Amino acid sequence: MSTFIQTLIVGLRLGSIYALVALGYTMVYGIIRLINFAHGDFIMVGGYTMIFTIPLALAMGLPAWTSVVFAILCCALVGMTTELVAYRPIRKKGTSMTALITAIAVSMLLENLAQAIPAIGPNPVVASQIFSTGGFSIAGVTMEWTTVSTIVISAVVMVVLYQFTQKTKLGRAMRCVSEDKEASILMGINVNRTIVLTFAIGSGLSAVAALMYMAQYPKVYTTMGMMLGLKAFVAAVLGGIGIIPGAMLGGLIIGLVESFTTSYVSSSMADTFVFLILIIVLIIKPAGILGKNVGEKV
Amino acid sequence: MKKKLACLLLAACMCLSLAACGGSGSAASATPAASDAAETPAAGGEITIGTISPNTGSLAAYGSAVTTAVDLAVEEINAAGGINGSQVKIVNADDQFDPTECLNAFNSLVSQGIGLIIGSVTSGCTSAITDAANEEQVCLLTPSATADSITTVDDYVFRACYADSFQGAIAAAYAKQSGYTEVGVVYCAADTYSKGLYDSFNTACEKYGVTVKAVESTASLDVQDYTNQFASMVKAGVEFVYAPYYYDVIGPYIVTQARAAGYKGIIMGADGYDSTPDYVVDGADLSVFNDVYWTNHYDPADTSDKVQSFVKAYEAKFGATPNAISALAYDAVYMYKQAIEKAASTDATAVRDALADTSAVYTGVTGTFSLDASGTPTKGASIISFTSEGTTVTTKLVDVVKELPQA
Amino acid sequence: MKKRTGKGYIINTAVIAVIIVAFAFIKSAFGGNEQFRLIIVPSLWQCCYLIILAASLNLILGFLGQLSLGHCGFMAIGAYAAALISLAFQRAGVFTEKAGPAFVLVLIGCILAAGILAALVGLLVGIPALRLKGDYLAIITLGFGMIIVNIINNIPFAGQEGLSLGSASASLYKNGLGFGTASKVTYLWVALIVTLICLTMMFMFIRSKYGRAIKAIRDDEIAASASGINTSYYKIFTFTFSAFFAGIAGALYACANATLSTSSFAFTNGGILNSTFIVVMVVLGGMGSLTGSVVSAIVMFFVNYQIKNGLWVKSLPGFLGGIFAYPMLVYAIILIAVIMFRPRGIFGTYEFSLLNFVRDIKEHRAKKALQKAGNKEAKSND
Amino acid sequence: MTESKKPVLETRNLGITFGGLKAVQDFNIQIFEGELVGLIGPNGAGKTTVFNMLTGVYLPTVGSVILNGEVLNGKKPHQVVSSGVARTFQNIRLFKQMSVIDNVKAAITKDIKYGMVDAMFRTPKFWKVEHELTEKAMDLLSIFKLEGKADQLAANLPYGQQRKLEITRALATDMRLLLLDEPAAGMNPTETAELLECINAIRDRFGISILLIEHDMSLVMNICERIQVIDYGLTIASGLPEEIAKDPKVIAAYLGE
Repeated sequence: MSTFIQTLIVGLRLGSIYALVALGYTMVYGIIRLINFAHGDFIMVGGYTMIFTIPLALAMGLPAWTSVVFAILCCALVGMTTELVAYRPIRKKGTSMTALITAIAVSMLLENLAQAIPAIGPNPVVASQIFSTGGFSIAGVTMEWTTVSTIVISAVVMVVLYQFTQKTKLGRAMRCVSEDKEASILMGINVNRTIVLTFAIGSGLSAVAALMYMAQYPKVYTTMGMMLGLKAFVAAVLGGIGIIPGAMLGGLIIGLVESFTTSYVSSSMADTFVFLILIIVLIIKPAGILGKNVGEKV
Repeated sequence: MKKKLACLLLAACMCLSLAACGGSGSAASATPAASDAAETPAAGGEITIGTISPNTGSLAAYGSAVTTAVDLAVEEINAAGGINGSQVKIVNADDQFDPTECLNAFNSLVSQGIGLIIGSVTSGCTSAITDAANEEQVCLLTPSATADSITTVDDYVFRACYADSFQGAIAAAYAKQSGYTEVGVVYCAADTYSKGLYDSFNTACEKYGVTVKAVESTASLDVQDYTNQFASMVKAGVEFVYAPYYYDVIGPYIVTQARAAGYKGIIMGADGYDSTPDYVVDGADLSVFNDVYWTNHYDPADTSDKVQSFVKAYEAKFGATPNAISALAYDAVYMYKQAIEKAASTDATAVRDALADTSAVYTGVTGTFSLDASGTPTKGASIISFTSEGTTVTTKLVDVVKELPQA
Repeated sequence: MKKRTGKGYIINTAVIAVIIVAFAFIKSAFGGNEQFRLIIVPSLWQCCYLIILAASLNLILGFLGQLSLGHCGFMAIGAYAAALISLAFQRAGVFTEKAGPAFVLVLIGCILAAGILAALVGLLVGIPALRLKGDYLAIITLGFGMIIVNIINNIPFAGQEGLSLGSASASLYKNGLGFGTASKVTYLWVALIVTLICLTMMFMFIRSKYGRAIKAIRDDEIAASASGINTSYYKIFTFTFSAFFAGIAGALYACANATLSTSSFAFTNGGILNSTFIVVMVVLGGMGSLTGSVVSAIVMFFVNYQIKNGLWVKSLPGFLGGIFAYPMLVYAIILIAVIMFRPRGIFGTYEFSLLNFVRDIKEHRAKKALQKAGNKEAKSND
Repeated sequence: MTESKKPVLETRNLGITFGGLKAVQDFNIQIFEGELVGLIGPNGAGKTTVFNMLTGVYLPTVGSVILNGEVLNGKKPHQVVSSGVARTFQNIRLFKQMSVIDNVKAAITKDIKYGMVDAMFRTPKFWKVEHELTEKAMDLLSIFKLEGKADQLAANLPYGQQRKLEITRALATDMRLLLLDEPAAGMNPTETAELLECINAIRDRFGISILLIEHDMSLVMNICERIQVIDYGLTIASGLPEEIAKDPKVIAAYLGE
């Protein structure tokens, strides 16, 4: 029984991180239908920003986690720059495939640019303690407060994002753009500005994800976003990409699948099962668990 | 049509310019190479040693460990008058931690007429070039590739470190000696180093009558959660777990998570644990690092002159404590020096014969040793433990094992 | 029309014959040369499998218009299959050393078997995967690529250690089909001919009803099915066909590298052999141009090789040298620039054809001659 | 047309629902050999949806499509084509990065009798079939006088010729029933007149039936033998052009009363 609970907790811990990252993916994909492969690398940017600013925050007498503010700013800036410099010009010219390849190129660029910066370099860095440890015990297994707060933050972010897209003016504009770009222009929506703001929000979220990730898995390195981003993306697709609650659901499922295969099936095949779940879901329900099947307009 | 022609022209230009670059590159490399090879080590001449290391890619840290230590050793040798009066020159090549690139780097060095090569760092890359070294009759001395199959009798491949089978067996022997009859293993299935150590540990356990009761693995080195694996160890009731991973996994992830999962026993590792104290979470409760043991090639805290002068010189030059790979690379340069002096020649075959002499004794930072028939040093392993009072982690030399105990 | 095809055969055959003769001559003349043995021949081997890999991915990416991010998975299957089969043959005593007709037969058999096995897996992957398209297909192929590598890692007789039990030995050097430097020179013809055959097959495929059908699917899948093209059949067929060549590239890789490690077939890694980078090659060369893929594979290999091993790079001034220390950074910037300015790649859909090349030259000469005559006339008129 | 003939295409109570919305209901139509039927209705009436159901793009929720006695429901679009129904699209869908002649050749799928082996080894059979294909394609292109542009990229054709190429491509499938979705959209009156003439010529030459969608009523009046009008997914009238022109329901639908 305790093994089961332990596995469940690990699954939730991983899943909540995946969910948080997946929310950013889904946000951007929902608006411009682009798998932003660089999203994982935004997490790396956020991670390094915090590594550099935590001492600053501590020096100012603030708790370590406040450095996330800098990270949010930095990530949003990187996200907006990426959109302005790389994605926008290509969206005008190319197909969705060239856009996807650009996203891969941006991801490569960020990873290697980080390595080329002397202060970062190829070596991993370990963050200092961000939250104090502690937790409560279920059936003899400790559930850490950090895990709980990650889940809570993911849920809050999910609700806020959902309300934001439903209720606010900018959110409505985002939904319009995702439905029909040309029509949005006609309705007086500044499409480019909306997309840039979406990127800012999505990338800012990746900084929050970076904070929660680092609180539990304190290693920061230049390629950290690759597998994390990939799994989070899988989570977003699994839940139904573009659908905000879907990202949360998908993230938790992926985390739980990973944890339970490690414990009960084969620890070295966990990734296989994660992708297998994705493949099975996509084949049964091509738009994801919460997604609606939309045929191409003829 | 115009566009097409323009395209073709552009491509042609690109190819031509590249060919020109390449041509000049290889031509430039060819001329000194040919003359180099023919040269006998007359006083005042130059001895060229090639090094292959992963300067870019995910193990770039090891690359810089090797290049810095080799630079230090060469600087010392040249300042002291060189080898047989000849100055030493280093030509470095990058293998990107990729076997294909490693072979390319090797071929490139050989084509420059270099017959003495130090490299590569990892077992995976080195095994891609061992047979090429034999075929080309080029001396290959790897500082740190520990896989058993790297060196064989009658070949051109040697190393400065001990092999996996020794390192794994030391750990198994230590388990037995400490009174554990049931042990567990957590290893990475996708990593040559980790898998190799697991295999040798497993074999040695059988020999020493220790039962490997639980085995868990991870699919890649990118895995960040090891809680379930150690929870299984707790469930299996083992109190000694062999976890051959690298420092960047041990420090931030494994030890903390293992303790959090309720595992209180011993965690044992290998030379990959080197530098762990630089990779722990500041501000966390570091007392979890007690009861973590590992085998290493040397201990930087060793008080012997040899070690201390190396550590001091390295710290003065690069501002960091040298890790075991640096120490091994440093020793590798001196092994070549001794062999060249003995052979009185830089000819690869002569140096090979000198290195193959099992009676030669090398005194290096990583101990005093001679090579066995296959070309692997017979030297002791330091068993080191981490100790922590809660806020910092320090290393402590537990034992130096000269040879494996009998079963 | 018919006359032109006949002419095309003659010209192509003649050129290939000339190249072979020239090559045989170069080999006999420079066979002992260090540069040739250690630099040129291994480079050619690597170019060969990169060319096949890039061209075969172009079938999916450029001609079928679907993004596959797991191409190296099929290559991995080819590499391990060829290696294991060759080892089995050696254990069975079919050949003892890397020479003689028996070995050549085994070698060719292994290459073929590698292709067929990869094609089979391609078929198995393609049937479910190709029900999806666009981003979903990209992510699902990526997933399959990872699963393939993960499974190989966990197969006891293959795995991370490069096929020998318990250690990372270069087992294919001594046994099986791994080639050392000398045998790479001896069997260079195998690599070249296999590459030539593969490229020819792909060209033939493109210039037939299959090529027309998949290009139609690329341009408009709905219109293609409304024109009577069985889209799912052609998609799966092309995917399988492409996986076949990726498998063959894998077999050549096993020959050229003699050690196998699954990290070489990952989604990304430090080197240039990974699923992402093959996509980069195809995009740079031109989506829809096999010529582009060939040129781009060669150029990319060459640039990467020069950056790693070229002495001129080390003599570059600080700043430039610093950039070249991170070649992947340079490639990423080039890739973004190319997509921005030439979204379909440098070559676009241009295909090099000897026949047209000769015709173009002739036309050009005729024009020049005409001009000359015109000039003369003008002069004589004065 | 005599009513004793068997219809080429017949639908029975065809209907489709999109998430509760009944896009088309109880759609019944009969098209006889050599007939040119018009399907008209205001924008959003469900005309294209009918086409999509007829060609297998959408699966009808209820009812059936019968072509020469064979039920087409559940067949994939390419299977519908091989049964003898071809179509064009409202917003032109050409294979833009392919040459004009390849656009046509790609659609000739029935006559290709060579396989992979022939393609790889360029057997005489391959060349024979390919030459026949080229000839046939050129022949078809000449109907709309496009043979001079055979080697151009389809994307580079002017708008009017793209429409014509799309019809040519549909003809290449060897169909018995041609569905044209607003073929005259975006054309000026002269081009339209020319196009309509061509449509008539095609019908006479190949002896096929044609179902034509158009929302401009005056245009169809001239060439269609029969007209069916739908609005909000329901058939509101069907009959001869003159009857339709007078039908109060049709007038109401068009004038929005």
